[in-house]
Formats: sequence, C-alpha cells, structure tokens
Amino acid sequence: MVFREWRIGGEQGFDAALIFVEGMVDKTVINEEILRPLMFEVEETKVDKATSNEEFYHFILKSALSVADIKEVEEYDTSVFHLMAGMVVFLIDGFSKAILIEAKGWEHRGITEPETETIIRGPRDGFSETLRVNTALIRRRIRDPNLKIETIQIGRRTKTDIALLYMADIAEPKILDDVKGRLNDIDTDSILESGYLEQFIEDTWLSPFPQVQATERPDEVAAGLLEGRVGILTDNTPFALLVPATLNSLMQSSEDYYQRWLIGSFTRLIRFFANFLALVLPSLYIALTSFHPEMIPTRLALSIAASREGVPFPAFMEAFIMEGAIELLREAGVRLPSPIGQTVGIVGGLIIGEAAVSANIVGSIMVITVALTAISSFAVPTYDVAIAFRLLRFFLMIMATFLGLYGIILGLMIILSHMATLKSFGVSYLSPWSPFAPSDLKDSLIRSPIMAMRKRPSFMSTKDPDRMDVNRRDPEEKRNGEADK
Amino acid sequence: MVILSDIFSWMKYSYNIGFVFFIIGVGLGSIFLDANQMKSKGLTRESLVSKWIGISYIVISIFLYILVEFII
Amino acid sequence: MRALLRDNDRITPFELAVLMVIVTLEMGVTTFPRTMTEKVGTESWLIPLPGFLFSLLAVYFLVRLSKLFPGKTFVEYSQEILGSIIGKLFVIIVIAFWVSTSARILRQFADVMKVNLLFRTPIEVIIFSMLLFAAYPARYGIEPMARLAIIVAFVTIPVGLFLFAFVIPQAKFDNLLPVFAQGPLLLLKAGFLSVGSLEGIELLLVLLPFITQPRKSLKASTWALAVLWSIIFIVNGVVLAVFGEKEVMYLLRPGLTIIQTIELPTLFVERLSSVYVATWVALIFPSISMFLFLASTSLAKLFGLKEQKILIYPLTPVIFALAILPSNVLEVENIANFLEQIGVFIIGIMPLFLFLIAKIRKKGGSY
Amino acid sequence: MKRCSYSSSLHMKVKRRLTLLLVIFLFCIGASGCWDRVEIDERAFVLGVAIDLVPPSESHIEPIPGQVPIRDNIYDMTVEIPIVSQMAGAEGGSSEKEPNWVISSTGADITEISRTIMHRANRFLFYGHQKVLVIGEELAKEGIKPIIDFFDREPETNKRVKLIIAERDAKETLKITPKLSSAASLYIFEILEHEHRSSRLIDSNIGRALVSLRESGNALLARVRASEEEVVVGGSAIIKDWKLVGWLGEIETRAAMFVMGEVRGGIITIQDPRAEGGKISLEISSVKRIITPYVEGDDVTFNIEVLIEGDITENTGPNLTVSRETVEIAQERIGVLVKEDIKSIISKVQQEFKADFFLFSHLLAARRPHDWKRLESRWNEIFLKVKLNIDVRVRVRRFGVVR
Repeated sequence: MVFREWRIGGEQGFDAALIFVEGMVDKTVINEEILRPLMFEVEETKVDKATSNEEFYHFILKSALSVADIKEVEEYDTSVFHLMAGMVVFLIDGFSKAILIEAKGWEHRGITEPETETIIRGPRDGFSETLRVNTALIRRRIRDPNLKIETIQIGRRTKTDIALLYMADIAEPKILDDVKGRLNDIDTDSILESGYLEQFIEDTWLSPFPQVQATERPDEVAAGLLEGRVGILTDNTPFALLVPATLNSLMQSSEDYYQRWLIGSFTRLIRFFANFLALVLPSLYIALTSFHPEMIPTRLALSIAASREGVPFPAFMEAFIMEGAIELLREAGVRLPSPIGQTVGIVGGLIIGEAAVSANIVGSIMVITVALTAISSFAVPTYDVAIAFRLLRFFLMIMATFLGLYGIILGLMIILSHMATLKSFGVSYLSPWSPFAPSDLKDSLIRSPIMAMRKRPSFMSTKDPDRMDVNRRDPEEKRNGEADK
Repeated sequence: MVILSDIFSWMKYSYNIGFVFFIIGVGLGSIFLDANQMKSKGLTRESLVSKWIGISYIVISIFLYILVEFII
Repeated sequence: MRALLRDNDRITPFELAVLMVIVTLEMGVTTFPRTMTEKVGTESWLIPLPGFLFSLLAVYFLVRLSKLFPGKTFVEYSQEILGSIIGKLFVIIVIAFWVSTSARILRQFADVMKVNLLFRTPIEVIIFSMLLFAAYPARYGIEPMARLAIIVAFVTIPVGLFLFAFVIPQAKFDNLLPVFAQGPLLLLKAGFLSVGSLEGIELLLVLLPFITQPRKSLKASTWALAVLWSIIFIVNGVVLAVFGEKEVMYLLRPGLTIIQTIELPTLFVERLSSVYVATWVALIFPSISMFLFLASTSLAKLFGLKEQKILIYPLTPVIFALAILPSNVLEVENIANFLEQIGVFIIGIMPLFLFLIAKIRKKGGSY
Repeated sequence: MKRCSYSSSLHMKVKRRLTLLLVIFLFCIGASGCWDRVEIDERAFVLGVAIDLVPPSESHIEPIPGQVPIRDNIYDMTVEIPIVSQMAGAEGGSSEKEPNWVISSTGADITEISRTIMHRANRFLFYGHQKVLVIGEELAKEGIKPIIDFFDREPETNKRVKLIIAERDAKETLKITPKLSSAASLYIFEILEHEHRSSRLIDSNIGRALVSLRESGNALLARVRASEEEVVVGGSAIIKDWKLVGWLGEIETRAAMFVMGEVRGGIITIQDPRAEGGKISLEISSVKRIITPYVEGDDVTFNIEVLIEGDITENTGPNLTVSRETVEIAQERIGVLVKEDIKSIISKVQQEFKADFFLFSHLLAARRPHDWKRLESRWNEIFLKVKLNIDVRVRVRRFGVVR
C-alpha cells in the first residue's frame, strides 16, 4: 500500500493523497497521467480563480485528470473494496468524497495456447487469468450488442469478479434466471478458481459427471454462447464455464466444426468409441477371461491362457494392479515438470509393462488392454469427462469381478440410469439422444455439414432458433445452378 | 392347511440369512432415508408410513427367521 | 417453443411408445415361438395379425377411458366406474399382477443368465442385483425411465435384430407351411390370448395422464404396437423357419437358442449368443423398473400417498420372494401361463368392460 | 427454477447413505465369493470329444452293491485338451512334447465320465470351445440319442459342434497329429467348415442334425476315418431312428446333398464323348433345388428340379478351346450324370435303408397338409413307393481366362 501525500494547488491549495496498492497499478499511469497533471498543471492560479472549493473540486474531477475511468465514491467500504481491486484512491482534504481513478495494471501471463485442449486446426489463443482480457477475447469474436456481459462479485473475502456472458436474444431466459439465481445463492468466503463455482452451481453434487463444461478456449465459449448457452468467466483463472452442459457437448471439440464434416464426424465417432473402450475394456478383459472364455475366439483364448500361464493372480487382481499402476504414472506425469514428465511416462510405462510381464505378474494381453485403455481415455476432449469415466472404469471392473458380463451390463445400465436422472440447468444430460430430438442428432455422434445445421439445438429452447435462413438454398446448389445457366 | 405347509416348506428352502439382511436393509433404508426425505419435503404422512414400513419389515423378517430356524 | 423438460412427471407420446416396446420385450418374447406354436402349429407366425388387431382394440378402449377421465389413472377411474369396493379389488389384482409379473420376468431372466452366462452363480444373487439396481431409476419417477428406455431401445433392438439377420440364411420357408389348415378361429383365439403377454399395454392404465400431448397417445401406442408385433413377427417367423415345428416345441427358449446356430467364421466374438443374452440384461432392466414404478404408483394412489418413491424399495423383497418361489423352470412356465391368462383378463377384457359400464352408468366426462 | 438451499446437505446425506448401501452390497457379494470366476488358465479347454462303446467284458466299472446297473452300455470318452504352456511357443515348451493331451476314461454316462476326467486332469473341463464330437461306429449302431442329449443340454457346448461318426474307433481320430493344425479336433473342424469346396462330405453340426433327428429320427452325418498320419473325412453316415444303419460314399453323399439342396460347390467331371480320354470338369458355383410334391390317392410323386451353375475349369477334349458344342455337351452330360446319381441315391435310400432322411414327409406336411393327414400313419410304407421326377439343368457361366 502506497500513500503519496502532497499539497495540491500550491500554498493555498489542499492536502491531497493518492492511495494505491503496489503491484496492482500501472506506475506509468500514476506518474504520467495522475501525478504529473495534479502536481504541475493544477497551479495556484487555478485555486485562486475558483470561486469556491466546490468549483475547484469539479475542476479537478472534470479537467485535471487524463485518465479514462473515474468514479466518485462516498462510502469508505466501497472505496476500500476498489482499492483492493487495483483502483487508485485520490483524497482531497476537506471533501467528503473519494475519487477513484482507474489505473489497474499488474503483471499477468500473456495469451498463450491452451494447455488442456490442444487442437490442430483452429485458433491458438486461450484464456488467461485476467477477466478483462478474457471478455475481450469473446467480444472480439462476437461483435453483437446482444452479447451481454454482466459482472458480479462472489466470495465474502476474495470478492472475485465473475462475468456472466450470454446472447440476450438467443439464450432462454429461464436458464439465464436459473444461472443467476444459483450464482446469487452462493455464500462462501472464497472463489479461487472456476471449479469452486462449478461445484456450487451444479445440479447434483455427488455425481461423477461434470454438469458444467469448463474450457480454456474462447472459440468454444463463443460457439456455446451462440447455441444459447451461458458462459461464466471467473477472474484469476483461464477456465471458463459453459452451462448447460450435456454429455454430448462435453464430448465435442471445437475442432470438429473447423474441419470438413466427414472428418469431423469420423473423429467424433472415434472419440465416442474410444470413450466406450476406456470405460469397459479392462472389465471386459476380466469378464471374458475369467467368466466367459467361450466368447473369445478359440485360438485367441488359447493364447490368452498361454500368456497367463504362471501368473499367480486372478485376472481381476491383474487388472487392478495394472490399472492402478497406470493411474499412478498418469498422476505422477502431471505433477512432474513437463520435459521429465513425458520421459517418466514413457520409461515408466515401458519398463513396468515389460518387467511385469517377464516377472509373470501380469499376462501380456493384460498389458495390451491397459495400454489401449489408457490411450483411449486420452481421446476424450474434455478432461472432466475423461476423469469421470476413468473412475467409473473401476466400478465396472468391480462389477465384472463379481458378475462377469452380466455385471458389466448391469453396471452400464446403472450408469445410464444415473445419467438419465441428471439434468444440467433443466436440460437433460443425455440430450439430444434422450429425450429424443431427431433434428439435434445432426450434431451428436456425427457432425453433419454446416449447411445442414440451420437450427440451434432445440433442447436449449433458444429464443431465436435459426442459425441461418432456413429456407435458403445451399450455396453449393446455388453456384451449380448459376453455372448451368 | 396344505397351502400353509407348502409355504413353510418353501420358506425352509429359501428363507435364509441373506434374505433377512436384504429385508432389514430395505427396512433401514425406509426408516432413515425415505422417512427423513419425506419429512424434509413436508410430507408427514408419507414419512410416517415409510417409518412404519421399515419397522414392520425389520420385525417381521426377524420373526420369520426365528420361526423358520427354530420353531418349525 | 418446446417446453423445457424440467418437470419430472411428463413424458412425450414418443417416449410412451418406446416404453411400451421396451417393457413388452422381456424374457417372455424368447418363449413366444414355442408357446404360440404349441397353440396353432405352423401357423404361429401369423398370430401377429390378429394379435395386432386385438391389442389395438384394447389400446383404443384404454385411451377412450382415459379421455373419459382426464388426468386420472385406472386406480381412480375403476373405483369410480365399478364402485369403491370392486374397483379397489380390481386395482389390487392389477398391482398383484404387476408384482408377480416382474417376479416372473426376473426369474426367467435369472434362469437364462444361469444357463448362458453365469453357470454357478445362485439365482438369488442375479435376481437381487438386478432388483436392487433396477429400483434406482424407478425412484426418480417416470421421466428418467423414459430417458433410459429410449437409449436402451436404440441400442439393444438394432443389436438384437442385427444378430437375427445372421440367422435368416438358414431359414427354410417350407417350415412355415401349411397355413390356414385349421381354420381361422384357432388363430383368432390364439391372437386374442397373446394379448395377455403384451405387458406394454398395461402401461396405458397408469401412464396416460402423464403424457404431454394426450391427443397423440393413441397414435403413439398404435405405432408401439406395430413395432412390437413386427418384432414378434420377425422373431417368430425366423425361429419357426429355421427350426421347424417340432424342434421349436422341444426347445425351452427357441428365441435364444436360435442365436447359437449362427454359423459365421469366427468374428471378434466367438459366441454371439452370449452377446445376445447380454443385450437382454439391458432390455430387462427398464422393464423391471417400469413394473416397480407402476406397482408403487398405483399403490400410492390407492392409499392416498403423495409420493410413490417410498414404496419402491419395500416392494423389492416381495418381488424377490416371489421370484425365487418356483422350484424349477416347469413351475415358472406354469406360472407364466397363469399370468398370461390374468393379463388377458386385465387388458383383453377389462378395458372394454370398464368402458361399457362407464357409458351405461354415465360416468366420466362428456365424451 | 426454485432451489432449496437446504436440499444440498440433505442430498449429500442421502447419497452418502446410498453409497454406503452399495458398499455393503458389494461386501455381501464379496464375502460369499464369485461363483463363476474360473481363471482362463485354470480351465482345460476341451477341443474335441470322442465317444466309443466299451465291450461289456472290458468294462471296469465297479457295480454299486444292491443296485441293478442303470445301463448296459459303458462308454469310453476321449477328450482332447491343448496344453497351453506348450503352445506358448518359445518359452519353456519343448517342441518334442505333444501339444495336446488326449485323455480317456470310461463310465456309464457322459456327465460322470466328464467329472472323472476333471479329477484326473485337475483342471476345470470347459466345453465352450469344443469343436467336434466324434461317435464310434459300434456306439452309433447302438443309438446316439443318449450321447447327444448331454451335449444338447449342456449350456457350454455350442450348437455348432460338428457331429461326426467314425468308422471303427472314434478315439483314434483324436490321436493323430496333424501337420498344419495344432490339434486334431481343429483339423477335423476346419475340414468340415470347408465342406463346400468339394461337397463330398456333409457338414453336420449338432444344431442342424438335431432339427432333422427330432423331426424323424433320421439324419445324415459326416463320416471320418483315422489313418496313421491324418484323418479322412468324407462320405456320410446314415442315421435311422437315431441308429447308424449304413454309410454313403463320397459321390453318393454329394447326390444326397443335391436332393437336400445343400451343395454349394464341388467339381463334377465327365468324359468328353468326342474323344478318347478327353475330360470336362465343371466347378459348381451355385445350386438351386426346388421340390414339389404331387399326391394322387396313395401315389406320391416328387418333382425335384436341380439348377446347377458352374464354371468349366478343365477341358482336355480334342479342340482345346471351349466351343459352343463343348458347353452344350457339358451341360447335357453333367445333367444326366447328376440325375443318375440322384436317382440311385434315392432308390438306395428307399430300398436299402428304408429311411426318409431327406425329410420328404416334412415337405408333404407343409405343402399338402390335408393329404399328409391322410397318409401320415402309413408314411413308412408309402415312402418306399414314392416316385420321383428328377430334372437337372446345368448352365455353364465361365470357362477361365482362355477360350
């Protein structure tokens, strides 16, 4: 905290003080734009000429400061709050008001590529920790006055800035009200990351599935806003939230839309398949090898039996050991510094796998299963979903240990039932498959051509349902028609 | 009486301790989960019914077990 | 604009249709080819025709009844029509039917599991685990169950029919002959009796007031019946064409055994019948929870409880006890036959009967 | 829209309890064990089963005191079990050892023998991958019904298991060491799977055989004979009333399969009448068979139409190119040949075996239900007098890359 006191307007002037928090303000702004005019340009003559103190004050307020954003505040608490938020408080002796001068400026990370959602085709910018920068990133993408950004502060102590973004003429007001209501309901002393918010506003607390989509990508948020979803940006974190979130939306990557539709559809199908594999592969291994070997083709069954010859553990122990090891490696890989992390991952995986097989702790087919599972789980674009399915994988493995294939299907059914009961801000989690909305299936397992997706998702019940003119001819068709003439 | 003896003979076959635990579990769930949930929803009658279902399930299951194991 | 689906007790007509299909496709379907062939011989593949007509009639009267008493389930209107005591008796019979039907399905299912996938696991464990898990969505009301049913239907029915497609090359269509050798009366009778094994129709007793667009419910349930009977038609026809009359009558579950005969060079999965049985798990699951829901909702309405949730888990030990009651497959079959007759009474006779009495006694709305 | 603020804690409490219940449930299951879990390496995969009849003098079954023996027949069951540690290849397994274990035991019923073998092998016998079931000649003559019942009832056994009758002893067929397959059972199985290459053997699996057997008690099953190095699979065994009554040669089998409409391939060779030693071979590519019954009083006639399409694979006649004439000769001659084959097989069946294993009865019942009702009781006599109109037509579609 810095107090800078001087006398404004020479001998006849007033005692004045600038108060600001070191590190939260831009020193050059203070030196050049605040202190310089106040000290040197406000001369004694000005005080003399002013007929009253009031006029002098107005002169200072209106003409002396060459800073864009200035506010008058009378309350002590408010001014303290703003001081903490990086404003400069300017006090003049004899006046009951404080002038708040916007001179925010702090060291912050520049805009870099998002670490968690890397894509090949598409913009490379990701959110950073500064709220204003982040809102600007969205603004730059949607130049529509209907894009509303509302800012509120949550957290008794942290007073974190939360920006609520929505398209006023698209988003369904009920969802919006719901989001606002839930945000206002939050009573906590701190919001340190958007994960705090997420847990406060989601529908079902103990579900393993994320009901809010967290993303680092501004393009993802912009696309979400244009689908009628509501974005929540939190200060001090590069992770924005998008609500409502459905399983379908969490399985999508923004890249799907940037590539041609066949490729986008193909990658999406692969992704769903990979997710399914990541969920059931180890449990299928348990069920098939120790319950239903009749389902494995004869030669494969014999070679699995041969590879397990001499392994002292039952198949489920084998699976738990290897899956546990992989989870361990993964967690360790995240914590380690990135150059070492990769090495440790590769070396650990290779060496442990190889050694485990040659030490007869696990069969070689199990190692393949585990590797395939691990790879599959990386194909899921959203980290939160991937981690949920990772967790459920163990549940299914337990079920398979006890009841074989029946247990797996039963487990899948209970997971499905749970998802069926889930709702994210009134939108069914399994939309658009269930409740069945045929028109929305265009953007689910496959990503149909962009010309075919003329409507926004119907389960979002948007105010403005059309993305483009519904009756418009396809440009391709139009061009061909013109060429024929 | 034929029906009764049939029922008893069936019970001797299949009424085991596992089944008792199952019923007791359901009863406990009724008493502690459902009854409380109903109460918090403001449905007092349902809460009461739930509680009574739970208690009677537990009592009857234990009674039947004693009957099957020790008396008939 | 579509309403947000946030209220927990409404389903669309489409979801009703899917629920009807899913609930009817339970273990009984695999025995259909046998039971039907026992009744009418090689003509059994024709039963879907009269069966569809009779079930359509039942559906029609149920929908009319529900229009007479808008917003009311059969628990309320049968008491109004038949008087409190007889009405209550009828309701109790129906509830008992649902409870025992779900027990029957579970038992048949557990037997199939034991024979095909889990040879040494006690049936108690299979029944118990299924019951425990199937009760979970039932507690959350009709909407999640409709959600579940849609996904299950879109996954399992194509898989099942896909597997069936592999059987078709073995079909010998001589096995479907002769037709109409015994006169149409037997066929009609069998068609009427087969209505009893279509549990899906009973959903209309309770679910009609939960429909978002009641006008479309007749159309939706007609579609459901059409899909249902075509599935039964395919299963029956293919099974009969492959096995022939005698083998079909010899097999316990021709609808399951047929998958074992698929002759394909080894695919990724050696034995497709196991996959097929596994898909049955998914098909049974919503049926069981649906019956639990129906029974508990009706019971709650009968006793004037506002919440059906509290009755679901208490019903499970009853169903469990009934499911492990029969000592062997033959007894289960007897019980299934008996239940089918009750089913004929409930959905083949009662809707018409109730409708006529309501008309005579001028009960219900001005329809 | 409305959210009760207190519901969060309550919700959590409820969920926690539900989780607790789930954990308790899992512990319940865990405590009582996992009944079906048998590790894959603890199972002994039975690839093939061979069953023979033991002469009564050689049976060593100890009689149960005070009890009349249930059955006179004592079975000798042989199973082939691959030794997986040998299969692992490089590691440990020495190539000199036998890759499979062929183990036999005797007993009065199949289930019992199966248990005996299980004890001897100290592994869990697993029939899920059974490929063949070979029945010895002597046993087949006694009746195969009691044997098939076990494999039909046993859920592990696939309906696709090949049902084969062995000339002489069945166990010998499993004892051979095939050169390319790893086990004798797999070898026999694969031969039968590729039946359509020659149509000289019948691909009989339990599922299909049972359809025919239940219908009439008659069936045609594959025949197998063991020699030193390999097994000969070809021809077929005739089962009448579940009993073996005779054999059919390979050409006869093909003729029978023409009648049954199961020919899918194979070669038919004829002499070229235009030259000494000239031959024309036709490879069958598709066969269609249509049977129509006609009934007049007690006279039953079956019209059998066989439509054969095929490619000429060899033509060693006088002019090496395939002329229009060659095609015509081939079409006519092959038709006559097949027709004669069919005629002779049917008369053989009628005269010698007196068994309706082509299921003509079934056809009659399907197509002429009223006549069938009348004739049903006397069918065994009538079948012997059934007349046949056989019409074989051949169409040559292609003749290779040269003319």
